[in-house]
Amino acid sequence: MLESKISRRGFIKASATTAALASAGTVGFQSWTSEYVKAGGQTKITEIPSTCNGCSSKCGIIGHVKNGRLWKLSGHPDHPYAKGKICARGHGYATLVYSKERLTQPLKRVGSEKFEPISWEQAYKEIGEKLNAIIKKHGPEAISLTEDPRASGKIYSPRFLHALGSPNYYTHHVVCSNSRDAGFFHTLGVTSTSADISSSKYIMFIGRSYGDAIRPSSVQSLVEAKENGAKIVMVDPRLNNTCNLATEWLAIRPGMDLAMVLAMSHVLIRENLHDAEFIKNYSIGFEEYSKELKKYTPQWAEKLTGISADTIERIAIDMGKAKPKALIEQSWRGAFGCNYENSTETGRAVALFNAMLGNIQQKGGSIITTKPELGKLDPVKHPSPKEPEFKKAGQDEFPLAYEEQGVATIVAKLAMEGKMKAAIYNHSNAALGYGNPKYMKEALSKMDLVVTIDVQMSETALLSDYVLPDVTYIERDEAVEGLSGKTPGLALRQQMVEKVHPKTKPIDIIYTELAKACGIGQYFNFTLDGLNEQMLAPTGVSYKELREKGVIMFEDKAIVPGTMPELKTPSKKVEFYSETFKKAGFSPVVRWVEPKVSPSGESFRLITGKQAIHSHTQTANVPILMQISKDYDLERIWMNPARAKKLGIKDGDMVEVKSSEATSKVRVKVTERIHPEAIFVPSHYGITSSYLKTAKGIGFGFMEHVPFDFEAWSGAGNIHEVIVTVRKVRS
Amino acid sequence: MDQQDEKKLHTANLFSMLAELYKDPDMEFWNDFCNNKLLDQIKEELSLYGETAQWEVTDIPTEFSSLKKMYADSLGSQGVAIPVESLYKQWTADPSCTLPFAKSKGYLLGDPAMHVKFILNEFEMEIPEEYKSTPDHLAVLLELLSYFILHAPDEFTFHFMDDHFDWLEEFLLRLAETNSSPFYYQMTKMLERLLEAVRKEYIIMA
Amino acid sequence: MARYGMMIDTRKCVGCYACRVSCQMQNELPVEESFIHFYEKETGVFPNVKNEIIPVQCQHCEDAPCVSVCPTKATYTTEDGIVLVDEDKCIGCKYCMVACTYGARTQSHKTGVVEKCRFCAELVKEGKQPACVSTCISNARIFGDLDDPNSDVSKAIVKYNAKPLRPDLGKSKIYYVR
Amino acid sequence: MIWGTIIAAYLFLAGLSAGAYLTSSYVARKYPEAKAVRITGRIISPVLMAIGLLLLILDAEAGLKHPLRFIYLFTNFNSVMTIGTYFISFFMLAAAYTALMEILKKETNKYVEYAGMLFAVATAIYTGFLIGVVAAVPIWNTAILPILFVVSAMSTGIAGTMLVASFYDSKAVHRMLGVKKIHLGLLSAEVFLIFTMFLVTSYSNESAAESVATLVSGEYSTIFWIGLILVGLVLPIAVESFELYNDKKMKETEAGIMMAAAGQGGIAGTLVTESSVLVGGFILRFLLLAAAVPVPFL
Repeated sequence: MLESKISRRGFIKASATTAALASAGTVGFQSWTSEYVKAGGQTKITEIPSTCNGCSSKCGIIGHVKNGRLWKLSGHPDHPYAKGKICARGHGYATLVYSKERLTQPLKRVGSEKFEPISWEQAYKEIGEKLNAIIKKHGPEAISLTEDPRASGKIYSPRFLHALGSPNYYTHHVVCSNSRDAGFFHTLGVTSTSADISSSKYIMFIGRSYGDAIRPSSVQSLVEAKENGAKIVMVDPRLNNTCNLATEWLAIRPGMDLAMVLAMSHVLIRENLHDAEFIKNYSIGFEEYSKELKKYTPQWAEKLTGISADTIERIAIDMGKAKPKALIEQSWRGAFGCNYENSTETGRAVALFNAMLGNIQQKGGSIITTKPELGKLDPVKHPSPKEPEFKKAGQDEFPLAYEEQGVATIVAKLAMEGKMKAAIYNHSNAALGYGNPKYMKEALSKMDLVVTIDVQMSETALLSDYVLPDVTYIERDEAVEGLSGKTPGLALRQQMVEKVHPKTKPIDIIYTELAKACGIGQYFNFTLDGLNEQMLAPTGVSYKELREKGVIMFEDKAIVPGTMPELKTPSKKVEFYSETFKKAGFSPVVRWVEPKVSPSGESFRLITGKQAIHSHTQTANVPILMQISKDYDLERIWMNPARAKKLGIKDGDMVEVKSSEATSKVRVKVTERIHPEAIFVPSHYGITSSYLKTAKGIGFGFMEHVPFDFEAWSGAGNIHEVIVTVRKVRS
Repeated sequence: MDQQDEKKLHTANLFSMLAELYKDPDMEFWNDFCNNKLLDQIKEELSLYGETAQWEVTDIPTEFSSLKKMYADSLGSQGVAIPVESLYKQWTADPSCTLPFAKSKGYLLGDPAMHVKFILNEFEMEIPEEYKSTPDHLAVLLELLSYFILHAPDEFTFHFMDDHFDWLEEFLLRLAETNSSPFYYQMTKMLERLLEAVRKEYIIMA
Repeated sequence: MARYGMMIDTRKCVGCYACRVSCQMQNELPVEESFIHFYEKETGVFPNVKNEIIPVQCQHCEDAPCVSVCPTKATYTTEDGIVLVDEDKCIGCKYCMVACTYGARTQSHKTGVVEKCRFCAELVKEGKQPACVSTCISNARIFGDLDDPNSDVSKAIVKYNAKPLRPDLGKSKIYYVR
Repeated sequence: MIWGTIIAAYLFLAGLSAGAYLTSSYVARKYPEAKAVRITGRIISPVLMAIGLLLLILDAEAGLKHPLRFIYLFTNFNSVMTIGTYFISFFMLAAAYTALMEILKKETNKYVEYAGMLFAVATAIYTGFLIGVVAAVPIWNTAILPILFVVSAMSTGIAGTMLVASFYDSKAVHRMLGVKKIHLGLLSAEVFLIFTMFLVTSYSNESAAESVATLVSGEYSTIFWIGLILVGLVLPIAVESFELYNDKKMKETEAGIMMAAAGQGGIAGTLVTESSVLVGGFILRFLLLAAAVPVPFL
C-alpha cells in the first residue's frame, strides 16, 4: 500500500459533503462557458458610479459589474468633467485591475532592484521601528511624505505625517503647477481660477492644450466657444493638437511668454482698454505696475518672442475690446506651471492681465471657484494630531510656494545633504518624474528609509526599501471628494469589484494599520465610512444617496457672475503690487525675467508636453494605449525641417539627444509644427522599470535631461531649462 | 482493491506531489524536497507510466535559497512564467464585455478562473486566501485533479484535464525564456507528458 | 429603409484616439488591430502651418469596390447601406484590401478574415450610435440617416458643406468637414 | 504590400502555365517531331498551375482554416476573381486531361485541347485583369496591363517549356526557329509595353507617376533595371538575336548547315536565356505588386 513519506500540505479544504457532490460531477468548461455566456444576458449587471484614475481629472465614471468582474466603463453623465464621456486613457487604464504586472504583496528590498515578499505585519513592524528610530535620532523633521493626491490621500497622508510630528507633506505640483500656483495665489488669493470658456469671446492659451491633456468637458466647452464664434489664440512653440480649434497660432520662442503678456498689458494700458473701474474697486498697486509696464513695448517683446509687435498689439486691443468676455486661460503645467525661471512671474502677469480685463467672476471670464462645505472628524472622538512644531522643509527657501503643496524635490536635496532620512511616496513616481532620475536615485539611496505605496513596480518603488501594494481605483472606496467649480459638487470613488489580489490594501487601511505600528494609532480610530459620514454631515446629502448617485451637484450654490468675492490675499484685493514678494526678496511688481539658459545656433531647448492617450508615465504600461504610440511613432522628438536639414536629419531618422545630464537615442519627427529653436519630446516615455514590460524601452525619459533645479520663486522644477544638441546616428 | 483503483491512487498521489512543486516553496517543503526525497518519490511513482513519463532533471537545487530563487525567477509574481491558466487564455468569451482586454491574453481572473471558482462552489471546497485571485493556479489545478481522480466520475475528471491543462504548451514556451535554471521547465515538460499519458488512459477507460 | 452615413468634422478633431479605443473594445479587436486610422496632413511652412487630423475608416461606399471584387460575396451591403463582412464566407484573399481606396480594411491575425468598420451595426439596430460617435470627446462625429433630411447628420452636412474624401471616386457615406 | 511575394508567384505561375500549354499546342502542330517539347509543355502546365493554386490557397488564411469556404469562390460574377476561378478551373481540367493523355500515350481529344487553349488565354488575361480592375491603384488600372501580362505569360511559357525540354532533347529545342522568333517578338513587345505603360499612366496620374518613380529611380530601381530590364529582357533578347543571326549565317555556309542540322549549339545559351526570362517574369509581377501606390484620399 502506498504510504507517502512526504508530509501532505494539500491546501484544498473539502466540506463534509464534498466527496458526495464530487461523485456526481459537474459541468465542464465548454458547456459551462456557453451556459455562462448565454446566462450572461440575464445576469444582473450592477452599475456603480465612481471616479476615473486615468489622470488627475478624476472624471465621473460608471462601472458595470457582471458576475463580480468589471464588465464595462461608461462616462458619468452628471459629472462636470466627464459629461458622459470617457477618454482613451479612461478606458485603457482599467486594464490595470486584472493586469499581471501589479504589485500583489508587500515587498522588502534585499539588493539592488531585488525584493523579497514579506507579510504586512513584518512590513508595518519594520517601517514603524525605523520611523521611530529616525525620529529619535534626527527628529520628525527628517521624515517626509510625497503624493500625487487623491481624495483619501489628501486626508490620510498629512494626518499620518502630522501624527508623527512632521510637517513635510508634499504633492507632485513641483513639476506641475507650482509656479502658476504661486503667481496666482499671491495675486488673486487662489492657486487657480477656472476659465468660463464656453461663454467667452476671446480666449488665449499659453502652452496649454485641451486636446493633448484631455478633460472631456474642457474640449467640449472650447468647441462650443468656437461654434459661438469666439477668437481662440494658441500661444505655443509647437502647433499642438488643440490648434485645430484655434483661430490663430502664435509660434512663440520657448520661455518668452512673460514678455508677450507684459507687452499685451502695456498695450492694454496704452490704449486705455483696461477695466479701470474694476481695478479701482478690487485691486491694489496698479500704479506701480503700470509704471513698470511702460518699458515693455510690443517692439521690445517682438525681439524676444519672435511674434510681431503688430500681432501683439492687435490681439491685446481685441481682447481689451472683448472684455470682460476675454481671458488668458490659467492652464496647469502649460508653459508656466513649472517650466522656466520666469514662470512664477508669468503666472502673476497672466492673473494680472485677466484682472486688467476685469474678467474676474464675469461670464466668459476667469472664475474664482467655490467648493462645497465639508465636515471634519469629530474633534472629541477623533482628536487631530497637533500641528508639527517645525516649518515644512523648503518653506524658508521658497516662501512663495503654495504651502499645502510645498516643494517636493527639496526632499531629495536634503537627503543629499544628509538631513532628510525618510521618505514615503504614495501614488507618486517621483524618482522618474519629479527631478533628474540620476539625482533622485542617489538621493533616495542616501536615506535610511524609503517606502513606496503603489499599484505597479514604478521606478520609485524599485528604489524603495519597502514597497506596499495598493489596490487599484476600481477596487477601493475613497474619501468624499469636494468638486470645486462654478457649481460646487460632490463626487465619490467607490469600490466596483472585490480586490483581485488578497494581499493588497487601500491606503486608508494601510495608514490606519501603519499608524498603530508606529504608536500613533489613536489618531486613526475611525473608519473610512465613518469619516465620509462626518464629511457629508454639513452638506445635507446622505452617504447612501451619494453612494447611489456618485456625483451630486449643488446647482443652487452656483456662482452668480458679477459678484466679486473677498480675496484671500493680504490686502483682500487683487495685488498688482505684492508685499509678500517684496518680503521674500523679489520684485513686488512683475518684471521681465530671463530664462536661465538659452540655446545657441547649434543647440536646442528641450520642451515637453502631453499626449491625449497618456497620463504622465502611469499609462505607459497599458497595452491598448502603448500600441497607439507604437502605431504612430508617438515617442519621437519633433524637429523643425530647417534645422533638420542643416543637421542632415530626415523624418524617421535615429538621433542622439545630448544634454549636460544624459544622452538618449530616439527617432525624429521632422515637422513644420515646431519652433526651430526647440525640440519637443512627449513626457510619457522612457520607462526603465523592467517590471513594466509593455512600456520599457520605448522613447526616452524627458526628466533624464533636466538638471536638478529649483525655480527661485516657487521652487518648481524648471523643466524646460534644458539645452540639448542633436546628431544623427545609426539606428 | 482492483488494479485500476490502485493505479488511480498512485496517480492521484503523483499529481498532489507535483502540485507541491508549483507552490511558493517554504521551509517545510524544503525539508521534504532536499536530498531528493520528493523527486525520488515522484520518480518511483512515474515508473507506473513507463517511458511516456521519462524525465530528466539536470539542475536540482541543493540549497533552499537557490530553490527559492529559481522559483522567483521562473514562477514567482515577477518570474518569466506565472503558472496561472487565465494568463494564457483569452480573458472572456462573453461578447458583451467591452473592456479593452476582453479578448486578450495575459489578464487574471479570466473565464477559466471563473470556471474553477464555479467548481469549487459546486463541490463546497475552499482554497487558501492567497489563491483567491488565481483559483486557476497550476498548484490548485493539480490538487483538484488529484482529488477528482479519486472522487469524481472518470468522465468529469477527463473533461477537467482537457479543459484546464491545455495551456501548458504556451506556459512551457515562456518558461523556456528563463535565464535562470531549467529546473521548472524540465519538471513541467514531464508534467505535460504525464498528463498526456493519464489522459490516454482515461480515453481507454471511457 | 435608412441609408446610414456619418459626418466627421476634422476641425473639431484633436486626435485623442478615444474613437479608436472604443471601437476596438466594441468590436473585440486585439490591441494591434484597429478599424480607424489617423492621418495627419500638415500644410504650410513655419510659422504659418496648419495641421489637419483626419480619422479614416470604412466609408461604406454605395458602389463599394470591396463588394464587387469579393469573390465569395463575404462582403455585402445591407438594406441600410452598411457594408459588412460575413466572416463565415471570407477566405482572406485580401482582394478587397487591395481594391479599397481608403486602406480601411485589416486582416485579423487570429482568423485571417478581413474586417473593417461596421458602423456598429448591432448598436445601430438597437437605435444606439456607433461606438466612435458616442465616445467622441469633442462631438466631431455625427451619425444618422442620410435619406432623412431632418436627421442631425443630414442637417449638419448641409450646414457645414461636408464632402466625402474623394467624391470623384465613388459614392462614399462618410462626409468630412475640412 | 497587401499582396506580396506569394501572390506575385501565383500570378507568375498561372501565366507560365497558360503559356506552356499554348507553347505545347503550337509545337505539336508546327514541329510534330519535337515530342519532348510538346510533352514537357503539357506536363508542366497543370503542375505549375496547381502549385500556383496552392500558393493562392496558402495566402488566403481564412480559407486555409476553413477550406469549405473556397466553394463560395464561384458565387460573385461581378468579381474578376470569381471569373478567373472559373477560367482556371476549366483550364486546369483541360490541362490535366491533356497531361494524362500524354502520360498514357493516348490521343488527345482535340476539342478538349481547343477548350484548353481558349481557357489558357483566358487565364493569362485574367491575371492581368485581376489587378487591372483595381481603380484604387492607377499603375494597375490601365488597359495595357492585361496585354502585358498575356505577352509575359506567353514568353515565360515558352521559356519554361524550352528550359525543361532542353534537358531531354536539346536538339529539338534548337531546331525550332519559329518559336525563337515568336519569343524574340514577345520579349521586345514586353519592353515596349512596360515603357508605354509607364509613360501613359505617369502622365495621366500622380499616383501612377509615383509608382513609376519607385521603380525606375526609387526603392525598387535596382531590381527593376538589373532584374527585370537587364536580366529579364535585354539579356534574352540579345542572346536570342545573336542565335538567330548565327543561325542565318550558318545556313549560308555548308558546315553551318550541317552543324545546325545536328543541333550542336549546346544548351548553355538556352539555359541562360530561358532562366533569365523566367526570373524576369516573376520580377515583373512582384514589382507591379510592390510599386502599387493607391490614389491619395486626404
